[in-house]
Amino acid sequence: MTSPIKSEPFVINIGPQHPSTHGVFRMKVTVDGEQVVDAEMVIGYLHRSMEKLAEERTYTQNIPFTDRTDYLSSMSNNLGYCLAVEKLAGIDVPERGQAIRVIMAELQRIASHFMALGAFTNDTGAWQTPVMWCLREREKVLDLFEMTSGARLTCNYMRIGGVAFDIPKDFEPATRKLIKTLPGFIDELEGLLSGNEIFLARTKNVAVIPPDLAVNASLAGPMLRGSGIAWDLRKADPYCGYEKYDFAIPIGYQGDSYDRFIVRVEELRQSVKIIEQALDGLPGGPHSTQVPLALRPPKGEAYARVEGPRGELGYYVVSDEGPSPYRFHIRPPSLINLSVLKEMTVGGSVADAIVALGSVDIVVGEIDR
Amino acid sequence: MRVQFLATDNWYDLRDLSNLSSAILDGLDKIAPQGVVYVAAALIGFVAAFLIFVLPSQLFVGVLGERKLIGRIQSRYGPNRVGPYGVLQPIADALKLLTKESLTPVAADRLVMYMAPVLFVMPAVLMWAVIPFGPNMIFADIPVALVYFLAISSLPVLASFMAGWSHNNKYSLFGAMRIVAMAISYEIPLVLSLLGVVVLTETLSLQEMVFWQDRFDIWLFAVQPLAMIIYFIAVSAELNRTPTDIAEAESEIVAGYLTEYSGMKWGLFYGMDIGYALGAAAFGVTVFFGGWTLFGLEEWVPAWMIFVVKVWAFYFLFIWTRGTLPRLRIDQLMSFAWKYMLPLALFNLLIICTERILWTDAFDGDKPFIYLFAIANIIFAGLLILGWARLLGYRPERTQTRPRMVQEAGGYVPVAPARGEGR
Amino acid sequence: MTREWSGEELAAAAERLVPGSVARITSNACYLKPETLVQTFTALRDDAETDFKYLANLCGSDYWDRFEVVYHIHSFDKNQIGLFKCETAERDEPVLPSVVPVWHGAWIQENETYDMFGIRFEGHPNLVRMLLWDGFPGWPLRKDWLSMPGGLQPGLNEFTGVARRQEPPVRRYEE
Amino acid sequence: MEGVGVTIAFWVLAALTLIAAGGVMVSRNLLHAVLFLIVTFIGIAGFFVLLSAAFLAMAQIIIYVGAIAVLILFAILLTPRAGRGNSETKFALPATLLAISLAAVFLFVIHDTDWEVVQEDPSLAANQLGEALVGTWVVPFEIASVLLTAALVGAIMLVRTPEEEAEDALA
Repeated sequence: MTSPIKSEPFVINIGPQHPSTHGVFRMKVTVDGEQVVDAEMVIGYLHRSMEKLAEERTYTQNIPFTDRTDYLSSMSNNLGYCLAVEKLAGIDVPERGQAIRVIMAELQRIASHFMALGAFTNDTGAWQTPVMWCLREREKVLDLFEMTSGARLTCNYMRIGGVAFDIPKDFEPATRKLIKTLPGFIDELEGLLSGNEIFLARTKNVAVIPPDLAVNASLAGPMLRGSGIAWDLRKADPYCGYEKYDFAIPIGYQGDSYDRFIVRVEELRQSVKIIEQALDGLPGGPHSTQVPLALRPPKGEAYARVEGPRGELGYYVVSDEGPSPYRFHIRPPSLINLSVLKEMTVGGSVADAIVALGSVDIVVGEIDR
Repeated sequence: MRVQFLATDNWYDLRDLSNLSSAILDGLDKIAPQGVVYVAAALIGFVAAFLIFVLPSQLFVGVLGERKLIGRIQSRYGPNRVGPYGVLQPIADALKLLTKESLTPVAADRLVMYMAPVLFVMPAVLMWAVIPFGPNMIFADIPVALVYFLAISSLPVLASFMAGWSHNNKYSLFGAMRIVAMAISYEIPLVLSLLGVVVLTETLSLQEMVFWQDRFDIWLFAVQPLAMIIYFIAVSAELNRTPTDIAEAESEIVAGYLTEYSGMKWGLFYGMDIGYALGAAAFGVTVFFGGWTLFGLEEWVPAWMIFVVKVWAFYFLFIWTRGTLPRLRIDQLMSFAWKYMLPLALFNLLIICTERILWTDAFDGDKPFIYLFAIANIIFAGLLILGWARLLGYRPERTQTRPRMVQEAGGYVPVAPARGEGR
Repeated sequence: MTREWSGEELAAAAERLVPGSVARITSNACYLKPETLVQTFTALRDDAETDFKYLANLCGSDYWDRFEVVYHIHSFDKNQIGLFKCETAERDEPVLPSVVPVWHGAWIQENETYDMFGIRFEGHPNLVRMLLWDGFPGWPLRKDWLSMPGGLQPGLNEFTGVARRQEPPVRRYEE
Repeated sequence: MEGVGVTIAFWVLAALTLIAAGGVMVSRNLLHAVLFLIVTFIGIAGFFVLLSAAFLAMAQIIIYVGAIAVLILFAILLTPRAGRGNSETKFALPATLLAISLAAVFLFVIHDTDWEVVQEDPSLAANQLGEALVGTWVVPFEIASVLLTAALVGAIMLVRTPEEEAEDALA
């Protein structure tokens, strides 16, 4: 019997400089013909060691660091850190501050999901049309951030004990106008893509993650909910008054890239609902409690978790009564969601590996910290 | 053939440019030695077909028009900085590409790498020899024009493969392998769909097909909608435009077989891609959309104007699909070609042959029955497309496009058993 | 609301499942012995009452005289979170058991902890430096690794600041 | 087709084809050999055009250049030692002697027989070719297609991987 056609596998670098790795992230893929045999990621290109730097700075000086880890959702990062320090120091935040924090976190989730959806459709090959539409809507959200915090991307808006300054007068009408137009656009985006046969063919049954693997591999956020696990920190462990708002958690069916896409699209709608309820019941009063700049929380440790756009964003802060934290650790959802990269990509084709990576929605700033 | 309104044969009658060219050639024939007239005829043909029509429409429709229209699809302006409304953008692009340094990787196969763009351009020019622009405005009315077009359209695949192979770069090798595999599997449905047209019009020459459509006052895409759809998909696969642009899928294999090219070598590939798209559009218009005729309008308006507008309209289809559709995977494309397009093309051929025999024997070729066949074919096309898809397991109603909503946070929520597992 | 277990409850659950596995207890955390770590965590994960199926966070920390690895583990159905720790006084070659057999997702966080602290996790499929390049001398997040004065200039492969190295203001962390 | 242009074209094409054929044998790199082969196919298509058999010329380009050359490329890519050159072998001398003797035999035969020259222009239209294929020569046409299908199925059977064969055992 003649030997079958044997093509030896070779390694290609979907390297740091590649149009669809969402930043400086390198994936070494061993390919046998068109099929992926092994995938291994090489990270660390953007490593600034925030955790070491944070030990040299005071608690308030660390807030800008949290903007720069996950530069697509700076509000959620600030919120997570401030909650951790408030839990450590036992500071409580006034009602208005908490409501503003909820509004900002949900607006940030909308902006980050727009970027995620756009980049994901770009990976499946739709020639930048959906990503342009999503970015056009994201600009409106960024204008709101610029109006309140002065910056579009790294807002540095939250402080320990509340928010830096109160929301300006014309923030509320602008947000209400945005909330009226957003659901229409979300339906249009869903119409363009969710029913599209080619998009379905490219994303259905691609990178399927069974529910038990999802839990065991400590995935989080849309990755977890895509596999059918109804876990959302805003419902399970409500912070900043989330128990006051009613919204639902979208969960997928079989945990493939398509489920993660429709979960993210549905989360956009839920965020719009939350913002609407938060804006209606916006209480008066101070926007933050006075906290001394040289804050010295009592000795001890605290771990606070926030439902960021990419999943459970945890901050573990240990204090030794010094002005700066003794130990500062960020739980990076993007990095831990990548622990199943090999299980997702092996067996599929190179095109599927790219779509799988896109469905994880990584931000390299958060992976490398 | 309808005689042109107030048809005068003197050279300044721009409605039929063949008078002008024959006047020049006759003048030259008197003064020049024996062989020079042939060379002059070839030059005039090249200048008229390629330099006057193809190159400008490549630049303005292909580069500028496409970028502006895709910009509009993506809710942004296309290029509007260079010149009024960005009109000079293509010229700026061309100059930029000309002045850019074209690199050659050390380990590349230099000879093959330099030859590839040349071999890619040559068929793009040859393709325009058989396309009729007007009643007698055709460069070479050879009786086998259709087969000539198919032969020429299989050459650029080789040039792309040479380009991909010679770069000695993994991404290029991927692109080369993909384009060759896809070109072979999409050539067969293309040939079969055109075969249906040949069976009906009993000729291989494009000019004859245009006269046939003019004589029976019906466009062939109405008579054979299925052939038209298969032609469009097969040609967009041959030219690897989205949704089938996997040879240079920028999100996976950076730029496929064009990764190592820069400067004018890449420019040639980019320009001639658009040239082939225009060629395929011109061919599609001639075969399926009645070439330069518009039910008698060609007596007043110059025929070649009608033809040019139709080509740009057909080219818009390519721009439209490129702006909206995502990209298919290589194995999906292969199975789509062999399991879906090929059977449909064979069914289409079967229907057309039976109609052909019915038409010539039972109704001895009179006109109204063509319209009857057209309606029947449109129904057949619809039935075939949907029926064959469902046979292959295409159940669109099974895919849930909305996630399940849960109020309480908790562990795994098992999926309620759906009616049956769709594909 | 997520119920945070206190140290005693955690220790009671651990003792109940694997007797003799608890090293010591603090107000909100329970220290486990390294020898029976994997066995305890497997029991905690599979036990119906604790149901700690989800490893939320795993990170190391350096308390001058000892290294500590912190495990925040979580249960979805019972919505409760527990804080376990495992410590080793070894300074030069700290070795702790890896929990990858219990939770698959731990491999990435253990790689990072090894990269930052130099804590070797035996039983780990491929313990390798992830964030920093392989030739990086030293473990950056250790307290005695100076980041500012005289620390390593990035890019150079040997310490330039070794000659000008002074002792840092010593801040002992008393229990 | 007569006239001085045609004879010039004939000699140019003949030279081109011969050089390309030589190139196929001589070139070190296997891919260059295939490219030279493609040039020979195009040269032969040119001869068909000169003989005013237009349909045959186009068919030649589609079949040989479009499909068979590409299949040869695939064959080269998939065989493991694709990049090997035509290295020297000790059979070089005997091979050239054999080639020369064969050429001599061909030349003598061509020179010796008196070709019966057809006077009128044999313009072979496509539909005549079609009718001939399906009319008078339908039997060889069908046998050829059956043979090709058998060859195709045989090729697939040869290259099956062990797992696929195992499946047969189960079925």
